[in-house]
Amino acid sequence: MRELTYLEAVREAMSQEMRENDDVFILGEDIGVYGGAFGVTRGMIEEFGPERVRNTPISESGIAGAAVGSALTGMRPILELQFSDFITIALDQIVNQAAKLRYMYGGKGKVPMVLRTPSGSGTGAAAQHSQSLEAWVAHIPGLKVVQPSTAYDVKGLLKAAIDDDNPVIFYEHKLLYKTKSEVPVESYSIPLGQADIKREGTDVTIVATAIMVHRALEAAEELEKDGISAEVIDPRTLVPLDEETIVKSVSKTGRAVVVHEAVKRGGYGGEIASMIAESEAFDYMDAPIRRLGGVAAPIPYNPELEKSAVPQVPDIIQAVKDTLNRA
Amino acid sequence: MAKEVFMPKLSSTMEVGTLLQWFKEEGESVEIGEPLFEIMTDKINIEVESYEEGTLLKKYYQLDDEIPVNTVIAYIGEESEAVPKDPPVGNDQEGSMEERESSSTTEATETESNVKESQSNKVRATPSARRVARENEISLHSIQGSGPKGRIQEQDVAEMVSQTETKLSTPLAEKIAKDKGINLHNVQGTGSRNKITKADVIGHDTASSDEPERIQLKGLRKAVAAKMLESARSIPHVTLTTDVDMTKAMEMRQALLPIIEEQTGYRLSYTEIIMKTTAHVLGSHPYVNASLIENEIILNKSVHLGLAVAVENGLIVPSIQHAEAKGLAELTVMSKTLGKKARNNQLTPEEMSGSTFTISNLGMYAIDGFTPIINPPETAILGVGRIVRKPVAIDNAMEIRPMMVLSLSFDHRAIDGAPAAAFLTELKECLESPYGLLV
Amino acid sequence: MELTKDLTLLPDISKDKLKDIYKEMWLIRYFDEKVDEFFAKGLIHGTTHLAVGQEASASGACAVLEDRDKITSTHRGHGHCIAKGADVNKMMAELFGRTTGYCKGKGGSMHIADVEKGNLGANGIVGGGIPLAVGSALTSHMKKLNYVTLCFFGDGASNEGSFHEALNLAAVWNLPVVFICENNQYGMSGSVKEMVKVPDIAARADAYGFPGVVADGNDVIEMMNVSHEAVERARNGEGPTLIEAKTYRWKGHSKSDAKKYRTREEEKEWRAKDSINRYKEVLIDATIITEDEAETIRKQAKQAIEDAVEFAKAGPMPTKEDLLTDVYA
Amino acid sequence: MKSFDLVVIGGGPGGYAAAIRAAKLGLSVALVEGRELGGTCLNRGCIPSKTLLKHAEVIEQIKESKTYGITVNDFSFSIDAMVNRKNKVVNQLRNGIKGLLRQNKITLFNGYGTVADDKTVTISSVNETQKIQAKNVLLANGSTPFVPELPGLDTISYHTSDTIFDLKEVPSHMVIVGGGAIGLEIACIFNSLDTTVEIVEMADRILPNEDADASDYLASQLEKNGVVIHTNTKITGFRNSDGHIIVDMDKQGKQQTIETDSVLVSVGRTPNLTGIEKLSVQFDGKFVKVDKNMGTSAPGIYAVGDLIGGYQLAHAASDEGIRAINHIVGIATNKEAIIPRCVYTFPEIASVGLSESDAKEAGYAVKVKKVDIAANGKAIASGENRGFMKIIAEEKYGEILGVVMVGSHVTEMISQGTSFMHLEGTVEELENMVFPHPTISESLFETAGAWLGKGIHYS
Repeated sequence: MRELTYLEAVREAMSQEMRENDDVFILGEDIGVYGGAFGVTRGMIEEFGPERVRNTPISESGIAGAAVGSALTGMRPILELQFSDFITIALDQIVNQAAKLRYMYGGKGKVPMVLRTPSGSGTGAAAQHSQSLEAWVAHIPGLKVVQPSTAYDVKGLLKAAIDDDNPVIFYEHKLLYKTKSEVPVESYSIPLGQADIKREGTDVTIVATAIMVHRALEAAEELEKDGISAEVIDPRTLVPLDEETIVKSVSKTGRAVVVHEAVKRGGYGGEIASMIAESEAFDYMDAPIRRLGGVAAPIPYNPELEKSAVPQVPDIIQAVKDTLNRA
Repeated sequence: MAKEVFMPKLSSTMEVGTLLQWFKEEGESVEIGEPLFEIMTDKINIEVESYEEGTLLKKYYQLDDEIPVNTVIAYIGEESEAVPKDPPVGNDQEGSMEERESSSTTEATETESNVKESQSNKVRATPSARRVARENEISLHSIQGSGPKGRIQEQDVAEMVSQTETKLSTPLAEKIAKDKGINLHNVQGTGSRNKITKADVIGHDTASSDEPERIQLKGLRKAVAAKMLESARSIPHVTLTTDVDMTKAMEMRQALLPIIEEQTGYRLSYTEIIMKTTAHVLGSHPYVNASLIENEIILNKSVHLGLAVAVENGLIVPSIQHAEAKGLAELTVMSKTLGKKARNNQLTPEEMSGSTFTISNLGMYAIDGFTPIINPPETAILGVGRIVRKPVAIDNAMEIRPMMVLSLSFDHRAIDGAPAAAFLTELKECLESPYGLLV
Repeated sequence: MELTKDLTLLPDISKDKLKDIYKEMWLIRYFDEKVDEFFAKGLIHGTTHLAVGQEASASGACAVLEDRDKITSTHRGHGHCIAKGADVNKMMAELFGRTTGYCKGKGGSMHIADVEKGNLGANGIVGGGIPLAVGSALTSHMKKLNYVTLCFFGDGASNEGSFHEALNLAAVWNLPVVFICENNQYGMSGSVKEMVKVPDIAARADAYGFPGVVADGNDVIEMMNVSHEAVERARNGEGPTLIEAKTYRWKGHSKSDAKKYRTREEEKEWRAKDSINRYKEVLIDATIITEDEAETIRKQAKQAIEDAVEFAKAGPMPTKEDLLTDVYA
Repeated sequence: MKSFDLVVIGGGPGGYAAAIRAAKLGLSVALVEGRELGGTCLNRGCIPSKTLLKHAEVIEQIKESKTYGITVNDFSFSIDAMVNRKNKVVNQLRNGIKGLLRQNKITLFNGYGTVADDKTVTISSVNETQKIQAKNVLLANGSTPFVPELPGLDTISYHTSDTIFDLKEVPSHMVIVGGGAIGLEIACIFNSLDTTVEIVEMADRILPNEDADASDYLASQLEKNGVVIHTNTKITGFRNSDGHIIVDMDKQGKQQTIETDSVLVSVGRTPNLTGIEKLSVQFDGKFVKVDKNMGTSAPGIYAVGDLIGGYQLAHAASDEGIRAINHIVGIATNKEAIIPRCVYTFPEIASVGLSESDAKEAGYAVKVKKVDIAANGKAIASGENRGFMKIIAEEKYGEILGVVMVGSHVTEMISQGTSFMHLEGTVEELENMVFPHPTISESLFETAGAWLGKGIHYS
């Protein structure tokens, strides 16, 4: 099968949807001829024109609100935020408007929009352009939160997100844009709320998100050399979370290591860990659940520091071994 | 500064000691090395000697109290020095460490065991381990955890389960267990390959149920029962008692103890002094050193002293032949070795037979006087109570003296009151002036 | 400001509609008065923001809308809601927290929406609805639906970033949206005099390149006139307009407002400019209604609110099962 | 002086089995035997009697051959030939034991051993006397027939089990004193050899220690075959009269006499204390007293077999011997042995565990089921459908307390009962087991089924 980069997969998903559905359009800063901060929409304005590939003023709040309003009135906007850090500016529209309108209105109206945004560190963009703030939005009822880790997943999940009648926050990891995997040409949908077992194993369950999926897989390879069989689960969507797959896996392995790039304190890993602890998997736990996350510091600029700020492969290996009580 | 007296930890398994006897009263002076109190541990009875000198200021515990090791049980210090009203708690552990800095090795093991103790109530185990234990009705307390800080993990329980699961059981054992609601995992099997048999289940049941345990009279217990019944039924018992002032005997013991210990390695106890005295006095009271067999009173020439020894399941009376001819050192060796042999079930028939007079010593308990039952065919038995300090009138003055009650039961068929009384009186006098033995 | 009495300036509005607007204004007045009463009695919980005194801006602006047109509203939105044709029964039921309310008892005073009637909802966030209106206008533009979105907000919201971002966006995209700033002189306790440097908020439109108009917010006819003009511009693809309706809220900001920040005299002064009575006089002068008729209409409105209360009380309470419905579509 | 870990006194089933086990467990072992290896069992007991019983059985079958449609016109037998065959059998087995001892490197001393308290053993044979040192001694001296002091017994010639198997002539009439297993087996032999047998038993029934049903059944069968049984009868004297022997007896107060030409005294056996007279071990009556590990009161000295009483059976002695060895080497023996008991009469009686009355006396809630062999297919086909099987079990758990079997081949089948008891199987398990058809053993299955109230042919 043909291989695409993650970035191309995102673009292809959007393009295919826009060809299918006139209600779908993109708005965002510099997404026109510039092609977006990371080049995701490059070439799209040529196909779809400036009406449907709407270059906006630098007005995160305004364009977020416009997206909500248009969604509420029948469009299916895709809002691209250049960096997920900027969601802070748009957050009122996301949290107070998009997430809640339907509920506040007693089930009337819907907000079928997707907020796509690159997140994560590793590019040297430092503190204001490298954060992973997915836990914030995951906290808000009414929003759905997606964190794809592969090109295949991102295409299918983005279609599902666009098709969804709810506001979906769609996190694309910057370092993943260049990664490749086999991606079908035709349009396909991966249901939101369906975790993917990226690797099967028996001794420990590693629940990893976004870029950490790849680091967990690499760690699992290494661990296998020590005779440790790690199962790697990519939840793919944080909201809704596929609790069943995780609980089942942990019930099988008896041990869980949860890895994400976001700061550990208050990170979504805490949610996953708590969910496991509260679930029937509890009775199968044979070690405390381990969480790996970023250090409680802004992402630093220096490349070595930047690396140290978030979990790396050896950290995952160590955590797994700790959990297994192996040196 | 008053010094604490601790309940010593005398073995690695000792957790509490039972206080049997105080040798000192509050206000009395104590020398270093002087026996201060006697305790019973899980293994032995032992006299504990003082590590301090001064005045015994305060005793916090009574006889028969069970006291955790390293607990402060008394203070020794300068007269009129203030000590806490209640036994100190908490920091005593630390204090005890300082007190006994001489033995660093015991210190280390103690620290370890203390750590274990403090954690012994709650088991560190993973949920999975707990579940597997629960499912298999295994107590986590019985499992050694292999995880960090001894955390019990599923594997640990699984191993235990597999160990217990390989336990076989007979169909009958299973039926009985099911009927009685006994989990076979908890039953120790004694059959081939540890197969659990009916007897194991029944035994477990009796051990663990609320039902009173019923033990058939058999073996030694049965023999003791028969003999006691026979004796009590057939012998008209009369018991005389007298108070003995043990001041001199105690002095003598203090004096002889190091000598005999040096010589024999055994510590002289009051039992031997009483034995020696009794053997001596019996020489001049042949009626008391007699045997009544059928219609014959046999006046024995030699004194073969029986010494009642409590053993598992009963009472054994080893005898020391020709006690009148033996010195205190020899008596000490014999009484200690015979006592040990009796408890280990190693007495030869000769060592168990032929006694002409028996001594039963309950002085290690809080017993003053009692009415011992004669060991037939003997005609008398001497019961020895504890030594306890009591006020006694000495020349119109009240004095505190270490007093001991002697109880003499005699067979009225063979002995009349007067000769028995004469014997006991002489025995009392002799114990009160024990140096007469030397004459 | 002179009262507009020249009905000939009006757009194509029938006499019956003018009468209806009169009744609607009473409905707005009595609805909020009743809500005030129930709050005072503790029969309604939470909080509420009353638009008593501001009936004209709501009724006047909405009078010129077609059914397909949309509005976005504010936390002080009962009037906009009624003006856009909402059923007072369902509104009252909502305030009573009943399942028969507009939001099944989940929204309450600040979130009443009537999406089918084009009311995209009240909004508890000051300035929160402005970008939404732009989005709605974007839909109209992109789907070529030719509806206009009328965006209500207050003087306070005009200081929010969302106001400026939305106005700029509407301007650059030339969207069919009419921004109506109901300047009732106070953002909560903050007097507009202290919070806005320019004398007229309407002037801010200049910065984004579209017209800004000042209107007498207590003059319903003037409101109809300026709104009509703005709506027509929007519908004709001429872009947004900002209308500043100068008005006054008679009541406090919310239930717990002691109104220490203003004077009795000022209130009295504004009460004298009561839009309903002034409109009645215009209607009588124009012989559209008689005094008696007006009184009848007033009483009908009053009764309608009483009926709404009965309707509200009769509605069932939501159950715990309803808690998790409608979180997601 | 030669020294051994273990010196065994006596080469009977108690002694030699223990010696071999001890040798297999690594002990150095000496075995001292003054007579023939194999002890009473092999030389003067079980094996001779079983050999002759087989002869008797053959005779019985010939006599009954008509019922199978077989006519044997004439037959005769030679007591000499029979005794010869018996001797051959005994010899063969004796040599077997000898071979086993050699194989296990057990030093065999021919001579009588005298044991001293210091565990030295002095062995005297005809030619020499030697002394060996033992760390442990196992006394397996065995027993000799007990001959009671009966008036006139010393005036007549009589047999005991020591002599009866070497008889030269078949007597025409025999009085057997004692209705125990030995007497009854010999009664069957001579009954088949056409001797008129009369049994005199003091108790109210023969085999007084066996289950009453079994002894009653056997009595009726014996009587049917012409054996006269006098129970509740005490012998008051023996007299010689005219080449015959007159036996005077008191049968429940009535004086009776029997005229006979041979007398067998089989009233029990008395321990053989040869060589241990000086030993300071404690006794329990006439038997050496032992603990559960077969230890006597003298440390390191063990005693087994007939010397210590209990079941005076070869297999009991062997089991005791092995227990003693286990104790010496430190293997714990936890379970009490369940000793089956076999009487090789016609029909045979085999039993294990408690009799019905003993079980009741022991306080069990006893439920008993007895099933006749009469309708058993294999038994009928073989013409062996005499007898019954009986299960004595505890009601609540179905614990099998005892099994009694009477009939042909039951001595071979009793081990099924023993197995269940040993492994603590219950009546349910027994009933769940599949028995082959047709076999006589099916009767045990039927009994279990009937006990449970779900028997197929019996209820």
